[in-house]
Amino acid sequence: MTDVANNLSAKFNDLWKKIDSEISHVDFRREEDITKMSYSDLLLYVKKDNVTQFLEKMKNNKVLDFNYLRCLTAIDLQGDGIEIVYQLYSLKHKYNVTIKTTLQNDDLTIDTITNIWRAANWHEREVSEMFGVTFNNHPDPRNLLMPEDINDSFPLRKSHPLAEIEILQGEGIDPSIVDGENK
Amino acid sequence: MLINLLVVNPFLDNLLKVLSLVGLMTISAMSLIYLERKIAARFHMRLGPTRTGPAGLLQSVADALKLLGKEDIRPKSADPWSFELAPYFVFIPAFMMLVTVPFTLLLNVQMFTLGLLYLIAISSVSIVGWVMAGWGSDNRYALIGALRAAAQGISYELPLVLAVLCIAMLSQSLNLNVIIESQSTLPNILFQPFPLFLFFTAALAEMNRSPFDIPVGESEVVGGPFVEYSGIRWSMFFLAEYTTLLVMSILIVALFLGGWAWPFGENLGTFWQIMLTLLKTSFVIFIIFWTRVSIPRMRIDQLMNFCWKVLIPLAFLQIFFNGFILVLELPKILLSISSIGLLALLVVIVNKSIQNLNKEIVS
Amino acid sequence: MTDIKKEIETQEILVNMGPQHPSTHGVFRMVLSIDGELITDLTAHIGYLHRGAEKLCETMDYRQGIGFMDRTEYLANFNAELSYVMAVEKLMNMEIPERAQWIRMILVELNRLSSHFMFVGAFGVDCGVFGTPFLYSFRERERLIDLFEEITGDRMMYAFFRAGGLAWDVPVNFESRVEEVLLSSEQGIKDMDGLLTQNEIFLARTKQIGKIDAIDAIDWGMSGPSLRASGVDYDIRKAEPYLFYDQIDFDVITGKNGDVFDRYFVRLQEMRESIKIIKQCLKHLNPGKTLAEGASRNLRTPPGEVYIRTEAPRGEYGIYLVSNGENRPYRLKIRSAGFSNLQALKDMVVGSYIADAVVILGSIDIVLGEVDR
Amino acid sequence: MKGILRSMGVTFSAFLRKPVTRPYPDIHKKLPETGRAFPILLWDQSHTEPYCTGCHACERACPVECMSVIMKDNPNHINNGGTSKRKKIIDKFWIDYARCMRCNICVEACNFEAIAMNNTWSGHETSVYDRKDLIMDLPQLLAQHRSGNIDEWVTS
Repeated sequence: MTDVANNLSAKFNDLWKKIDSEISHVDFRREEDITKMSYSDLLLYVKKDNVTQFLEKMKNNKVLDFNYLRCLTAIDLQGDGIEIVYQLYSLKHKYNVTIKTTLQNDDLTIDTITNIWRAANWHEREVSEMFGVTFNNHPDPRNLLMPEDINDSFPLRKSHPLAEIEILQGEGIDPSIVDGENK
Repeated sequence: MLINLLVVNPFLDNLLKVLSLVGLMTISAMSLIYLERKIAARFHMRLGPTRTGPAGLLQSVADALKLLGKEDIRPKSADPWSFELAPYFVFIPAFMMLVTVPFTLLLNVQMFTLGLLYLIAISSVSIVGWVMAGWGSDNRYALIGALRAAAQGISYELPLVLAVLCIAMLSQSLNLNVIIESQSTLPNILFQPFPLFLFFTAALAEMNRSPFDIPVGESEVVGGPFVEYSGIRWSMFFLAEYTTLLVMSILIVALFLGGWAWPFGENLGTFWQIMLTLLKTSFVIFIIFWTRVSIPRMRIDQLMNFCWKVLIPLAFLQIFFNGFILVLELPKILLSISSIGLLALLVVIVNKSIQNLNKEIVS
Repeated sequence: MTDIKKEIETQEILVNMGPQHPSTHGVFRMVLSIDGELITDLTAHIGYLHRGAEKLCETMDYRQGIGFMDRTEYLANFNAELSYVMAVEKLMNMEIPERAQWIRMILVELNRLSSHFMFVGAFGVDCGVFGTPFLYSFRERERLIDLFEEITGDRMMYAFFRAGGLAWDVPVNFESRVEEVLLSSEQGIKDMDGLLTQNEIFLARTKQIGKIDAIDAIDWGMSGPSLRASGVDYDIRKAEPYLFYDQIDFDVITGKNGDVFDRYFVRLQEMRESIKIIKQCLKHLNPGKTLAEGASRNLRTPPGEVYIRTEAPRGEYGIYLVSNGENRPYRLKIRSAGFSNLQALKDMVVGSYIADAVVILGSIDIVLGEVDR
Repeated sequence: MKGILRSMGVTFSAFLRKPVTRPYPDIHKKLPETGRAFPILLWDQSHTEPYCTGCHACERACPVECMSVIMKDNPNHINNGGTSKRKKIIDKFWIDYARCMRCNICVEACNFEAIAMNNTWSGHETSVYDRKDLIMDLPQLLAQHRSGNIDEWVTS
């Protein structure tokens, strides 16, 4: 186990050094806690204001060449705001990196990255309707999965309750139908 | 008494014949539907209908009863006149085509001297019905389907006529019985394989059957002009479709395969003539079913290109060769050679165009 | 001479294709604006099958979630289960018995076969063959599903993988049954190949249609065979091997043009590769345990997060799992391949004919359960 | 043209092969012994009572909440003059077959091996006119194993 962890951290260190040297003028930091590290992915935290700039550099830099946006999603941290997670991949160098940025609850807006990767389009729409995050300058900010008239509830937030389902069996049902002995 | 009446009264005689034709049309359409389901099932390695009657024989009857019992729905926004009348415009021409079809030498409703011309003329009337159905339904799929049907029907009328023309040149007549009699020793397929291909393709397109079922393509326009029809009106379209299938197959048999004459000559009894016609027709129909289960649908622009750029020029070439050979009274083997040459040319053209598709890929 | 190229004034009409349409492969709706037969614009509407699988899984413990993975990707259930189960195992840092791994690999590849059979059949019908490819491929898929039923007890919703291994061991005659099924699958592939691949009309319908080049495909985040058809050599089984894919010899099939034909042909060839993989896996199958030691019934993962991606038949099936130390996921994100592939549809369809739209949609092989989740 | 002929050859060879489908309601496919239909309860023949003690384990493990369990004191317990060692026993049990997703988790959760997935009764042919008819109660759940009409694989 320790071997694997050491190998991983060595791999991450290489990538980290590369990113660190290539991208300047942007404030970002690395997640140092190895238990929180995602499997074979380096985890970076970027300030919200810098995230578009940072991602653009990650994509357009010739050395890094992160040209593939795997996934874009969000995590509701309840009191601590909402985390937006970007998973990038470099098809050329086979690097993975996970980038996170935190939005405070009083300001749930962030710039869109659809102009960097078109793949972000539907992912951002999904995050927007499910978490109530507004993506500035998004080309098509309609609801994606939910009906178009639902704009005030955000199902994937932790505060959103799961709908009560009606349990038909058990004591809740007319015993004359259920109870075999009375039949 | 009855026979006397029939002989003296041509009106009653014809009425009886027409009524029996209606019966024939219904029965043949129903059995064709059953056969198509059974044969397609075997091509799919399925069993097909088995539950209604022995081996599912009554399936078509059950379907017909179900369709009769269904409510005849008309969409609110449909154009009532064209919606209601469209099935008749499709049904009646199909029925009228049966009138002059040559089952045997003697047993026909009416054998016209210009029977072939009549058939070709009548067969194109149904396009009006298709367009009416598409327009009247007030449905966009129906409209697209109807316009496709119109474009396709009008285009493929030409190769159909040209193929028929080749045969007419050969037998010097438009009377179907004369054409068949002229083939009593050797069928036309030996002299004119290319017009046979032409006629077969054009007939498939006329009938809107695969691979030319573009107007009704289920995966694209969901049934085309018939989207909004239900019950008896829809079954009229269906009946017309299968009647046309029957007529076109008999026509192919009559024009190219020697009808009831070849290979036993004209003196065969009526019963055996019917049997011979039926046998050859079943063979043609089987091939039509077979193509349906094997070949994908073409696209409308490819269809048009194929018709106008390939089939029609080649058809004109065939007519030119035929005229040349017949006027100069050259040996008949030259007809076969020219026709086979044209067929080979067609294959070369098709292969070339597919290769071009591949070439673009490499570049 | 008059100008024959003068444009006739036409009117664009909107055609609503779906949610009820025979060839939208589920409840997908696209609004096409057409000019004659040409498509000028497309708006895709999804979400008709949205069941909130992610939210549901956040309320259930890890084992209960497996059943829901089956129901998102319902044509490649084993692949979906595998991603989820691997995510939990990675968080737990679990050692999986070797036999379980090999069986997983065989099942996943068999599932890829059955899923691709489904694709080829449905695609043939989209092209307009009257049911034949569909029936031929279902003939083979049926045999595969019979085998799955013998192993797991269910025909579609297997719920067979567990964090730590398998729910139970496979039947005794597993190997001979797999070989039997592979033999018939080979015949099925041969049939489909003969029926479609060289047919001139099929070629005319599929070549040079719905082209998307490598750069666009990567930009749209496409994955799986749809991406490889554009010539990108990216297969997660090779790029980041999981299970024992690094011990197995197989080729990554790529296309050249990224047109509809390539997407079809890549899948057809991939089926042959799958058979090759399974045959190699069978040789490694030794008796042993199928469930890990520490796999207790109610798992509690340490806090942490993990993003697992596996190569499902439609492409990258990713599970992003965030745990806060409870026995259930804190946040579960399913990154489905169909979702990203479907985005690129507009690029491919605009400018082609109505008939092509159907074929192009068929060629990217979406499963709406996976797109909507 | 060659390709079209090849396709037609493939379909024709299929035409000559034997059909693979069965006339379904007449001929049923034999279900495999691992077959997994709906859950049923097992009957302890030696003590003439169900194995189930009503411990709620399956109810809690069920992802779709299709089960309801009520337990009671066992009248057949040794202390009460009976033969059984079970202190508690199942009083009422309902499974809503319409809601059950046949995931096998209840079987894995059960500590007494009292519940099993049926493999004789073809669950896919269940059809009723009222959805409430799919809610099975205790006698219905026990009936099959009590009459001994079950395959060995289920209980082993």
